[in-house]
Amino acid sequence: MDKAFIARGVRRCSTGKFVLWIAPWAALLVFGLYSAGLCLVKGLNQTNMDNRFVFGLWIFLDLTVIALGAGAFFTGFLLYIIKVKEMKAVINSAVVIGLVCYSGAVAALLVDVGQPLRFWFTFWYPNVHSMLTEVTFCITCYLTVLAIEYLPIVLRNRKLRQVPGFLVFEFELHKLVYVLAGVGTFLSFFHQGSLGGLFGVLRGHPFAFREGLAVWPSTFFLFILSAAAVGPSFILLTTWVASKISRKRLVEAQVLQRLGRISGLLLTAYVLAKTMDTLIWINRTSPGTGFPAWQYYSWKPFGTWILFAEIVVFGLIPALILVAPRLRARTGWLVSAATLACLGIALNRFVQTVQTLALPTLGFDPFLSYAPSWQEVGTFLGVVAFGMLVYSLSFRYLNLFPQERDLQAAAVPAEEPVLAGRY
Amino acid sequence: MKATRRDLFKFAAGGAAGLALTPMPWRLVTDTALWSENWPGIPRPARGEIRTRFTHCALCPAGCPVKARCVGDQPVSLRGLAGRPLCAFGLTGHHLPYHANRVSRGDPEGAAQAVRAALSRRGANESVAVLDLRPGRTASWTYRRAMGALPGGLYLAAQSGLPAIDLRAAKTILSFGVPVLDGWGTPANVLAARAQFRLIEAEAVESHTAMLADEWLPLREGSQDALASGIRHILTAGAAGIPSGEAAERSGLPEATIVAVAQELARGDAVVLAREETDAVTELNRMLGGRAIVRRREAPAPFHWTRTAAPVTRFDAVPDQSIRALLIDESVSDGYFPWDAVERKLAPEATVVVFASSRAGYGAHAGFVLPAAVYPEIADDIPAAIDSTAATFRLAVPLVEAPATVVNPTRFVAELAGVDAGDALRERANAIEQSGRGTVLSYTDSRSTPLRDIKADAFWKILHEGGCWEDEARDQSPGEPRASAPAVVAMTWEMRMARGPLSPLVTKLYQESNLRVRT
Amino acid sequence: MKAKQYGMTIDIDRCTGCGACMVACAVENNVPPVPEGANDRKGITWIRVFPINNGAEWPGRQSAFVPVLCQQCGEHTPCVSVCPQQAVQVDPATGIVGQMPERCLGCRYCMAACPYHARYFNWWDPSWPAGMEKALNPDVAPRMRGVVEKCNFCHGRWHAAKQRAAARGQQEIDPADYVPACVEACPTGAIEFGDLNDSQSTVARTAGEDHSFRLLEKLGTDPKIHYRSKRDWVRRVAAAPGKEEAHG
Amino acid sequence: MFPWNYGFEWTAASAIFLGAFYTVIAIVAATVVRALVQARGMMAGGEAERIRWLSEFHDLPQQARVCRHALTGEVSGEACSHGFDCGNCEKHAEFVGAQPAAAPQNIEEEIFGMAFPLDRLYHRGHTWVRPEGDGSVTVGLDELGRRLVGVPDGVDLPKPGTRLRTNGIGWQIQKRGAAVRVLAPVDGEVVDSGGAERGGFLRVKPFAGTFDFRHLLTAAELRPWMLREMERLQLALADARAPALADGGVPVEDIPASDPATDWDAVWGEMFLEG
Repeated sequence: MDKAFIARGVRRCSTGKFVLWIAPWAALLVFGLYSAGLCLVKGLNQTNMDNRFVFGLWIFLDLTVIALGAGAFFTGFLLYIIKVKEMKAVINSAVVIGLVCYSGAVAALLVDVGQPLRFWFTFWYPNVHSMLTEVTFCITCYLTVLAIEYLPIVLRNRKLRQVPGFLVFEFELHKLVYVLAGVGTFLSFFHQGSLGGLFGVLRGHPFAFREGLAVWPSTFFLFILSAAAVGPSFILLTTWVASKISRKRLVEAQVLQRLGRISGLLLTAYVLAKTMDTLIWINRTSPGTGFPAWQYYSWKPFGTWILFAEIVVFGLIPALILVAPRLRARTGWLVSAATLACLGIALNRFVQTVQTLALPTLGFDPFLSYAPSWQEVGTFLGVVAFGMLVYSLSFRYLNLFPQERDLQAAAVPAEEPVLAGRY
Repeated sequence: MKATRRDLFKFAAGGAAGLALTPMPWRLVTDTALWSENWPGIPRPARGEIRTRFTHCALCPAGCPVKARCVGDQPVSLRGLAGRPLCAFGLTGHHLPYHANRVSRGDPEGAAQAVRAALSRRGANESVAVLDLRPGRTASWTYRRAMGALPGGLYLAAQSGLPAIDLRAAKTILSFGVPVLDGWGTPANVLAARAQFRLIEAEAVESHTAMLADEWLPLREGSQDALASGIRHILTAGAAGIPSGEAAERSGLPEATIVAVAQELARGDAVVLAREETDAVTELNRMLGGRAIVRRREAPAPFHWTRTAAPVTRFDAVPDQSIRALLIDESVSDGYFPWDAVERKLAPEATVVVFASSRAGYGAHAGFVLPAAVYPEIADDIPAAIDSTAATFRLAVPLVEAPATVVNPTRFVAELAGVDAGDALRERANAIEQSGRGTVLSYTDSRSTPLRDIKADAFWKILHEGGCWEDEARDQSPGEPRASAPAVVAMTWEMRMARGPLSPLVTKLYQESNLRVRT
Repeated sequence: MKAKQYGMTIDIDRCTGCGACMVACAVENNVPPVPEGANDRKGITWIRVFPINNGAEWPGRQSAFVPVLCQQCGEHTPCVSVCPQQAVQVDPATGIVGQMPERCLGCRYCMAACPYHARYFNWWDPSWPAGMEKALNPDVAPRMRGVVEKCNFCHGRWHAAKQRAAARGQQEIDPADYVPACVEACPTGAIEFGDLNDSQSTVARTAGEDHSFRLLEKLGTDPKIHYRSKRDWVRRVAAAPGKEEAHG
Repeated sequence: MFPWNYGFEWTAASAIFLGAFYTVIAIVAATVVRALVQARGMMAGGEAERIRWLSEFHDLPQQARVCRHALTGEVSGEACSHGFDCGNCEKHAEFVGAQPAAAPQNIEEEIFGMAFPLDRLYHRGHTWVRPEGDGSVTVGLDELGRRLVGVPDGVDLPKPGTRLRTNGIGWQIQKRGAAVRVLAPVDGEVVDSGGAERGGFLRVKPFAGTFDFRHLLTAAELRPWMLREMERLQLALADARAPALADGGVPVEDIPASDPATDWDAVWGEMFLEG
């Protein structure tokens, strides 16, 4: 019944089937909204955060999804700034992913603050020395940019495009999209960085504190690098998952491989940088503040294994797989490496937020643990559900994968065309 | 012309744009910010003229002087005087009238009738009794007089004529679970004397006193007598008590430690304090014969009181099932008897009337619970603390007006017995004034004057505006270490937590910090 | 008028852990009682007394109490630089780190930044038992839900003292006239308060004494709260970063 | 954020930070505004149709966009990059220069049992253009197009005076609830229209002077083109899960009638070059 909205030449499941698919996500979203509502109305006492564990699941979520959403800016950068043509096949999808991640993160942040009504204070009375100010400004700006980048994709919808004005505007906006891509890259660069700086500047938490360049601690640059490295991996992953779920070929194989290769190279660079940074931190920064680094890892369960996992298991290994052409060529390896990389970033953000807060600073501090309340988990799931919904709807009604139509035509078993081989 | 959907969109867009240019949205956000600062439910503290008033803290016999900062008549914070600091409880005294589980209403008439009825039904060897949880105050005299006037009336108290402890005369203190450094006696005195005595705290758990004591003996629960008589055995070279080996066995302490403690006590000027005074402890004290245990002369009382007052009956001396009607004054308490101990003394279907401010006490078991005033509403005097060697007379002057519903226990009992106690405090004050003994310290000008230089009215005035009378110090006659006392639980921190009344702010100590949690 | 550096010296050997300071502080600053469901990790205790021990068992066991409040850091004050909207500022005239609740967004970044955990978040709206709001201190406004607060050396008292001085036509506050509630309440006088810049003041003297130390000094935040103890193990445990013996 | 806000200081940090912020805002705003302005201009200039075609062309599958010279094998199969506007394609000029279209021998070509009169030129959107004596042209559906639609439920023909744009919407055919749009093969003004039952035809006169026919297919290209079209039709039908064409792919008179179950909307979209 919604055929009029679905692009010509691509096949989509029946409306009923689609409804069945989104219904559970919608339900989850409602639950999430309820949980978030509780936190907004009754206050943050609904969460299990406390005066020591001031950040919890939500900040972890924010850092992670924003890192994964980096695919949006980075793909745009590759396509429009350094003209990597393959990226054309995934740019739309990347934009949607980015939009989903960033809007989700911002929503979670609004619930996370104690006085959401005062969100505009940060813009009104900004303390330009605070990493959080930088994050807030950049993320809001970039979210706007993403929205503007998303607009043309929406306007190309089969129904909307019938309004001549939309099509023309889309056409004109698309001509200028490289400007937006440039701005997006600039903004992402800074807020990905400042998200890292967020914890890197915490002089009070030697576990997180890092020295660096000028006002930026080393984590600033590590976050940029890691986000750029994992962004493509996540695009790769989502594209693969989308094509598995929709049982369609969405992009040509070499596109995914190209993504994997880029991801791999950056990941390698990141692992090297991270290793160096860790060594400097263990041998200079941390002892300098009076904290021998080994003591952080004396608190179970956060033993040195977590460091190993972060750098080797979820860093070096996927990096090597992705840079090796032979392995990369096999979808299984490609996808699992991308998955590892994404998990690695999540683990890194987890260490940055949760482990930092769990570790004691004072001699008589206890080591704390924290488990989110159902309201926190609910809000978290709500954000995920929101993402799934937006992506599913976009996938159904918008043209996320330009190659899909051709690949589909090619896939059709064309039986003996008339006078075949005439040309 | 007809409006199309397009026009609608245009209108909406235009409207939004236009609205953004008006001050309205900006005004709105500013207002939300203001609203977020004082949305409903956030009280605005009352402002007004700041006054200073004096009283004494009636929460424990330390009776610390209190300097109250008031807005108008409402105290907003309490502090001690120089060198006489308040404890965590005293500092929050002005919250007590508002504590959550306060008794708000009761049935005085019904209670009175019930007691009268009980009196009429009283069997030959049955009694009607008042249990006073803070003996030695003027109210106690009133109770004694009332009980003296009533047929079969008994005045019950935990202990009578307890000896005082002169900390200045103690070199070594062996304490069996007494919170010596945690609210015992008069904290100011204890702190002043702290440097001079060595404290050995024998207690199963590491209480605050145990933490701060010079030595902590983590003896087994309930092995106090074993340790005491073990020590006695050593001191008497085996003449009395149980062998130290056995004492070690039972208390779980190394024998060497016990011997060391004994030797330390033997050096003289040692005193043993116990939360539960038992024969073993008393014997040990008698044997040590330290100068620290002294007899304190009580503050003078009007002659006709002493003539008509009922004697002080020790609670445990009352035969079981013999009390027909029991009136318990719980409005102030320095200790309490476990309910089963009380119940044992009651005759079947006995009438029990409790005067209490907090529901957390005996009220649960009593037939009648009458709301009583709570500090700082009460007008009462405060008996001398266990560590003050001279008698004192100081008043808890009401800082806050008590609710209309509260019943004055003394007046209730007095009326019951037809005794006139309308102005007991004043009478007592006059009696003291006539004795001409001791000195008066006025807090307002911190001058202390011999009592004999002061007129009765002036004395009364000083007592009310912040001041206290202290008996003249005289050479102490050694106090008689008393034989076993009834099982009264001394007012400790834990007990205050359990029975209240308690300011909700004290939660800072045991719930919002791990300061008072045993880990 | 010479800038002041208000600070404290806390003698751990004299602290009896009675908690009078905590209660006095709460009374003075209109900190609400704990709501249902709060614990020692959600409560608001501008000054908090921690029991510590030397980790040994009896008879070697030793215990002490360490009151911890905002350390009023003077150098790279961790909470100031991180606040996204200038709700935290150091008053150059007094050296006191001030928190503006009505400016606070409740992002709690400053709390994450504070190594002393001396900052507290209002997880609930403040509420008092019926009638008790009459007993609130008129000089301090209660804070709303969702904002961060912390010790400010009883700013209300500083303000009052300032006014009294002005009334007397003086610039300077009479040192005896301005004392935070915890200092006033401490029964053993374990807490000294005064101007660290004034070499005559007790704090300036005692802060310099041997056996005096500061918490996590090596972080370089230059706290204005100095601690003292003659017991080595106390200094070791209290001054040590994290735990110095390994954990299983 | 503004100098008059509380706590604002003119420090290097704030200058840099806010400077960067405002620059970003400005750039983003400028971009959007520019796009809007341009779009307005385009709309006013009646460019909407051209742009629609361009963006639809961009969405067409590879094998629908094959260059006409690739069809004839003059170049190896590559997609057109000019939206079938051979007028400004230098490659096309070269090829035509190399061998000008020879005049047709016979008057009609029969391909797969369909008659294609050679007195006219053909457009990739399955329309033909027949020059009339008076300088105007007649425009109509070609045979395959006609058979694809069969008997239309209705035809919306433009009123006389309507200005057509090449590759813009010529007219629309209603069939089975779907609106099949037929691309206009030439620029020009409609003077007359009719023939609804045969899918409709238009009489068009040029805006000024003469028509530009350079983008239209000539006789020589007809057969290769139709072969490719038949392939595409096969694919489209297979794609729409329709049975292959009867007897070696000779299209019947009314193709939709032969198999109502098929998703004809998709097939039409494919064959009439809808993006």
